[in-house]
Amino acid sequence: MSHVFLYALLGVGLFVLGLYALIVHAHLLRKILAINVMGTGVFLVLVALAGRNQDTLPDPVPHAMVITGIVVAVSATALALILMLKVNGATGKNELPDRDRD
Amino acid sequence: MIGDIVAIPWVVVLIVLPLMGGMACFLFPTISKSLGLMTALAIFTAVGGLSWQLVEEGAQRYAIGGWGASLGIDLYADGLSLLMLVMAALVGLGVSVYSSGYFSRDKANHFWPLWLFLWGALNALFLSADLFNLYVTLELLGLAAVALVALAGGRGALTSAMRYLLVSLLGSLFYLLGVVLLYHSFGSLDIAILAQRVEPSPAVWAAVGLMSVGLLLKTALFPMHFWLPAAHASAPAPVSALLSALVVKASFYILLRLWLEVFPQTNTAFSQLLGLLGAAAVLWGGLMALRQTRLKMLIAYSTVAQLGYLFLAFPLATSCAWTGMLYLLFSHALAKAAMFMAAGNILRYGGHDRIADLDQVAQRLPLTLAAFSLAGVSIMGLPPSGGFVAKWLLLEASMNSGQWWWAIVLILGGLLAAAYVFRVIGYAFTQAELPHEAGVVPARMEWTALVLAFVAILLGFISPAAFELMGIGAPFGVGCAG
Amino acid sequence: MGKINYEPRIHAVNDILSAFLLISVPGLPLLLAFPALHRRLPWPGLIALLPATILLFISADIFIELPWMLLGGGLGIDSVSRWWLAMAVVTWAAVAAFLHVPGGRGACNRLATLFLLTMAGQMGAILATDMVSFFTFMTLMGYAFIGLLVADGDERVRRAGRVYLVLLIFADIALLEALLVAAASTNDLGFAVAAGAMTLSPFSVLYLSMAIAGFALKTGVWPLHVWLPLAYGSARPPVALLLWGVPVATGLFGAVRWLPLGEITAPIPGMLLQAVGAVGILYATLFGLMRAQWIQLPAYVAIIATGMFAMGLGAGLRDPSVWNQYGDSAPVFVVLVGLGLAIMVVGLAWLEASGRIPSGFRKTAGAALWLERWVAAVVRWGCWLGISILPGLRALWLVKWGRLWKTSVWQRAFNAGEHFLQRWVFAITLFLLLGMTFVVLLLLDAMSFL
Amino acid sequence: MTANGQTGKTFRLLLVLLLTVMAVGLGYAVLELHSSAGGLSKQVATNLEASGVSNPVTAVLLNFRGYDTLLEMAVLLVALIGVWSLGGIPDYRESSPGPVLDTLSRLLVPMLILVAGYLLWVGTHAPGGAFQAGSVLGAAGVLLLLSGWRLEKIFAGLPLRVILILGLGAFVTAGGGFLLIGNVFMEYPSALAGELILMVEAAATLSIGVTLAALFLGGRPEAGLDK
Amino acid sequence: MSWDTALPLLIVVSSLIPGLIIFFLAEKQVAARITLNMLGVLVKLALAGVMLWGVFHGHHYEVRLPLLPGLDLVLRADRLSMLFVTLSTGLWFVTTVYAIGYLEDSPHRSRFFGFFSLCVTATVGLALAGNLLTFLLFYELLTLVTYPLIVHRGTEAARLAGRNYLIYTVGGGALLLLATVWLYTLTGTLEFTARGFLSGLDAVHHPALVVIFVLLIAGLGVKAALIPFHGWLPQAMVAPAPVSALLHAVAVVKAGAFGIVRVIYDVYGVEFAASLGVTLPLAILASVTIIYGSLRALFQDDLKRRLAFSTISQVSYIVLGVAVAGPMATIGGLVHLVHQGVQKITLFFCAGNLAETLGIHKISEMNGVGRRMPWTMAAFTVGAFGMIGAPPLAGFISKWYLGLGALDADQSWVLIILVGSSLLNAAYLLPILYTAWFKAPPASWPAERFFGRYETAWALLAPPVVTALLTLVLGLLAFAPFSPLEWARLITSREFTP
Repeated sequence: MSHVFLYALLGVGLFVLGLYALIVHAHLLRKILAINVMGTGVFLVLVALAGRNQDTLPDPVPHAMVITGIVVAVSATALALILMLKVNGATGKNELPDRDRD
Repeated sequence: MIGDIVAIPWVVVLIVLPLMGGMACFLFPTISKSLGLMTALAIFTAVGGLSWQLVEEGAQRYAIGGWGASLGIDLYADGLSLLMLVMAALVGLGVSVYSSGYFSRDKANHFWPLWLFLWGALNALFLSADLFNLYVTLELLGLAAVALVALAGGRGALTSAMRYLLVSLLGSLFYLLGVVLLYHSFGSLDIAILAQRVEPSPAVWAAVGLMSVGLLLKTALFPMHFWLPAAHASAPAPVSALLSALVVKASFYILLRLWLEVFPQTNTAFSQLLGLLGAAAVLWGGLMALRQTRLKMLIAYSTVAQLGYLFLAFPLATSCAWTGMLYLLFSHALAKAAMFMAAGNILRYGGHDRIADLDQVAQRLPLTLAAFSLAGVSIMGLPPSGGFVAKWLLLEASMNSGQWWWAIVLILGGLLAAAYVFRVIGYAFTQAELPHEAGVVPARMEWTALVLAFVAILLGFISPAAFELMGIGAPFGVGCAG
Repeated sequence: MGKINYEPRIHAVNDILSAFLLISVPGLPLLLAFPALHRRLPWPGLIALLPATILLFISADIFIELPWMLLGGGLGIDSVSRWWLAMAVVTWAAVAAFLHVPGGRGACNRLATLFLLTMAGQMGAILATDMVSFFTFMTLMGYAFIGLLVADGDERVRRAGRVYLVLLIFADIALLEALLVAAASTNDLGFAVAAGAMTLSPFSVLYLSMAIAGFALKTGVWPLHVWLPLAYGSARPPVALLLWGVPVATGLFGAVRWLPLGEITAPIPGMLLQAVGAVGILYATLFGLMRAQWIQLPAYVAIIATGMFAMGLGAGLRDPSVWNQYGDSAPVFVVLVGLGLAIMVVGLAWLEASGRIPSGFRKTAGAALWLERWVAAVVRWGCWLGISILPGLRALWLVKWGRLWKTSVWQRAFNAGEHFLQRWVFAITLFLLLGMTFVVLLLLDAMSFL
Repeated sequence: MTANGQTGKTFRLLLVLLLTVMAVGLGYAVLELHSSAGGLSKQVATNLEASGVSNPVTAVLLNFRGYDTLLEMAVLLVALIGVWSLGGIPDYRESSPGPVLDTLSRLLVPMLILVAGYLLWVGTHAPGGAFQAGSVLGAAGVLLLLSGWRLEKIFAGLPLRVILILGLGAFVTAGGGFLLIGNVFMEYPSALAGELILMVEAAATLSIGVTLAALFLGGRPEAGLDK
Repeated sequence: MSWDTALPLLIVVSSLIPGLIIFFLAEKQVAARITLNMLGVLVKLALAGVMLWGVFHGHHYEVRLPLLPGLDLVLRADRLSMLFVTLSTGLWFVTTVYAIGYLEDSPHRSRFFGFFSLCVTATVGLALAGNLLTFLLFYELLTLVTYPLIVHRGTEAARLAGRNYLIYTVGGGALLLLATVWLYTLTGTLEFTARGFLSGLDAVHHPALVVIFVLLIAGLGVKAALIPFHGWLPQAMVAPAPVSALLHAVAVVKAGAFGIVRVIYDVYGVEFAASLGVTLPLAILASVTIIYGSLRALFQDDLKRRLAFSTISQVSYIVLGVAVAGPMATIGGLVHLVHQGVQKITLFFCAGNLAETLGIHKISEMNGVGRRMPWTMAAFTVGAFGMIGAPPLAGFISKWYLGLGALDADQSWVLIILVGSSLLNAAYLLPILYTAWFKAPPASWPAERFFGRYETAWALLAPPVVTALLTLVLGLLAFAPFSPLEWARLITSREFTP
């Protein structure tokens, strides 16, 4: 059991924590943040486990994957934030309505 | 000459073309409509080329950059991918033509690049053999789709787009975590290689669970369909069409690939659960559709129901069932696209889509009504239509496997579908009390819907040939002949 | 149906001519029944009678086969039917003279059409050589005659018509049954063979009872006589003249043709017939002659005559030899009764016209209308069964169903369900739950592998 | 969402329970991973020579799995188009940047651009590369925007869009170009690979930087122009 | 593609193409529409004639198109199918003429005639279907294309009638589909074969076959309006008269009855079905339907409703005939397929004439209508007597053979049903005649229209007169070659001779 697994477990923890926040919080900004936390958790797991083989160099592929993932996350977050602003502009609230009315 | 056509790497062309088209549209908004239509045609042709290639040479594996799987990324095209690509091409061409009459100038500027990128994402997704690459395509698809939903503007569209985005991201993250676990278990992302290496372990169970759930969320299987109706109903009509027809199918496609190739050892309990959820979706979606007062919501719930059918194939798990299910997916795509387009026409003409007030609208738009009805025939699974062929195969599979209860679900689902489709058509025949203020519907919008619906019907007649194509590379075992 | 096994006899006229003649006997009246034709002719009734008259003067028995017609049949004339034909010609000629049909458009066209149709029916029935043809013509005659009876009549005539109609339908059904039974037993329904064949058939009792019942209904033998007094009491004199000559006489003719007289010993039906005949005579003399109006008298006479005829038939059935001996006198009897009745009717009409007897209609005895009441009861019964209960039940059920649908229970259930599903917390929790379930299922599966 | 607190509370409890189970399960799964199962590091090492760069991560990003990166540029672009499609720049309260921000940005922006260039160059053999460089460039842009700088209207149209698609365009051109002359898609001849990757990276850096800045702006810069 | 394979396709297409073109005609293009319609009709008639002649002389017309893996769309002309093809084509001709007259100046005629043609297309396809799948295909198609005709008027009542029609027929179609698939999984074939293809099946499957039979009959019984499934038919009378004629005589109801005949003969085989013990319950069901329909008809004042209930009763004769399972009864049932069609179409035409010319819809309004419209009522009278089964009309022939068949098959209880039904037929039809001919006409009719020379428009008058004459001719010349009776005997000879 190395520190690698500690990071990985931390990643799992972040993922679950983010999930909890995503579900529980109504505010859209919190939801978006929660998604980001979850993403970070996944990346952490991904990148931490890349180094679990002590003999060789850390696997570069997960690193590349994480970079790609981060860019994707950034793009998504940007879109989400703007969308949130627009939702706020249209409904006056930073929450999703409980249920769409006709 | 023929050899040249076969030699062209159509798989790459199919991915690059829409991306280039999207960039071009983005660069030159003023001519984006023509550029978009040209690209659509080109993609359509390319799919034709690919089919030819596949027929001539069998399933294709294409190593991007020449590196080959594990290290590099492979593209893989077999009958299953071809089916999805053809579906995307048909619906895509239809959506393109329809949109060229639908959007105002301002919206069109954004629609075209987004739509072409979405198409590119779809093609890339259907061709990818790499799990992480699939994640990227999935995200590209999701973001484009969300942006397209929001294009309608207004409260409903924005909130449902927001919800859609969150759900989409959540699903992708689940999927990604599964991919991570698989990669770290077996050191590869390639589906074919994983298929050889995979063996049961806690990480694999977790991965299967995570990926399945994530993808199911994106596929909107009951009870996780909560985001779908609003999103599909509030989007602009062509976007609704492509969301229902194509986008939800993309995540399902990944699920299917995983199920068929990576985790093929059949788990009866798991597949029964999927079947059960599918059945619940069929019934619940049908009932909810029946209760809607607005046309687009009705169609959206119909999508929920139809997606449920797809999962009925899992407990049956014979090649017959897979074939039937895929044919259903195919014909549903066409029919549903036609339906949403018809709804768009009605909305454009009458300014509303309240079912109870459809009278005059539908009588003045006979082509649209015809499109809706023909599409409805396929959705109901009445012969002769693609939906019927599919349902026939599924019924046959369920009868053959002795699991007759799925047959009953299929039949009930068909009845519910008939009920909600005819609910609309019934009102369309009534005489109008008050003349509505009529909007102008361009002829091409009517014709596109009709042609798509007609193709859905036509599928009922060409299934042997279609099955031949689908069977290339034997993605789900030997074909189903009787 | 097979060929009719009449032994061809020597014909006086050639085949084509005889065929033409035979067909035109019922055919001409049928043709003339079209208003467009008879409207343009003077005295269509008499013209229509011409072929029959000619036929009467040809002394030979002639037959033709018409295999294409209906179930295959034929027309012909023999010594028995000649009597009836003669009587029919005379009766129809008389009535045609009485019943003047004006030309041109008008309400009387209907009368003329019905008149000619009835005539065609009777002629055809008399000439028919097989059961099916006979039955066909007889049906035509029966329904057309009812039309003739009630056309332009008042409520009393209509009632007579209704009663007769009901009896007629029952009669036709009974005869159809008899026919079917016969057809099931033998391939040939020609009179020459069928009756004989029936004697050997296991169904002969059924056949006999059906045939007897059918003709009893048609001719108005005692308990089924109700319509006769009614009709005589209300029909116009020319039509009243037809009452014996057309339905009753043809019915009797049918009985002679259909029953295997002289070939079978059927004591029970025979005795039954005799008893019925006897009671009928008794009834008519006692009850009818005592209580009936003047104008109804011919009816009771007819009932007596029919009763007598029935007794004769009964005797013939009980003992074939009796029939073989005296059977030939049957036509004579019928013709004589017919003449007598005709004179009676004409006389009564004359008397009434000159005011010697009071016209009008006395209220009929209650017993006479039991049939009508029974029918009404059946209708009410059906009403009660078919309308009140069944639709009622259905309506009730529909209402319940509607309430079930409308009671917002379902609506609310669906709404709440969807609402529940659309709420973020619940939705995602379900989602998680599902994920757990998957993993657990996979786990279980993997453990079962081990 | 928390309107009915009672159900909310019960559900939250259930949720916590579920999540705990999930966390435990995932943790178990992670811990049970074979530590021996090697990744692709060996393969990367053996093929590094042919990739044209000596930094394994860059090699994976731009060559071995360059296709991922290509699509990812598309993701970035789509996000931007999505943002633009939602309308013009949101109505921020205009506040003039304070003197500190103003001075700092004047100082920092050139430096950031410099750093970005360095990161790009160094990426071929050491940690660094287009994304890192692009992010730094994007930060510079954000800083500029924060201090009230806006793009000239002339550049806000086609020129801006050209820069935005430059990254994706370069990828597609480089990848597809060789396709035309008979190679496999995105197969760089090893002689040219290093230069090609640098060029593509440069284009990508520019695009990423500008895209990030534009995303920050949150709307279409020429929206006002259209109206 | 040779002539023998082309002909079945052509005969289906000959109404499909005009139908599709008609959809795109404008309302005002009356001449073009009529021309197209009549062209289609005449071509179809001619082709049907050629085919009839060919089949009679032993030609084999068959076309196969692949439809599903292992299953083809088969159109094949055998004697039974020709019976139905000829019936529907012939009556379609008459109905088209009638419809042209009936719908003059009403809206949505292009739509109407388009669907009208499609309806016949479906019927002919269904008649020629060579396997159960093809049959199912056209059966469902028929449902779909009749729906717009039923709701044609666009009133709320029409919409509800259409809805109910669909509830019944789509449900029936679903049952049929289920049964078909089940059968296919059991046997691997669905090809209609003389004497059925199931008798060789293992005895283990016999209970399943019984269930399938029930499903099939339920599915087909909906269109044939067998008793628990008959509810749609009386409601559907809100449709225009030509549509009622179509529903009751040409297409829909007949399709159901025809399907039952097919199932019993060419899927199960009479003898095998009898050995499964399913024919007797079917015969009883048919009998109950006959009596129930007549009873209900007795109490309807609405003319078309009465006729609708009468159809329910009459169509079950066909089912009864085949369910009695003997050669004679089969002849009766099959020939009734044609005879009932001709008679009932006459009655509906006449009812339509009354409604169109005088605005009469109820029997109680028909007092003395015979004087105003003698031709129409004469035709009605012939039709009604045919229905009652009076000789020498067509209905007599059917009843004759049914009765004979019942005796032949030792099921004399059927005779009682026949008797009862004849009585009831008379009871609900004769009062109409009485009212029309012998009651005094009122001073004015509800909504009288005048059409010049004749009592009504010639296009309305000619069809019922023609079909009434046909009723007479079919009965009178029942033994002529090519008569329906002869044809039915030919069909039966295939099924029963050892």
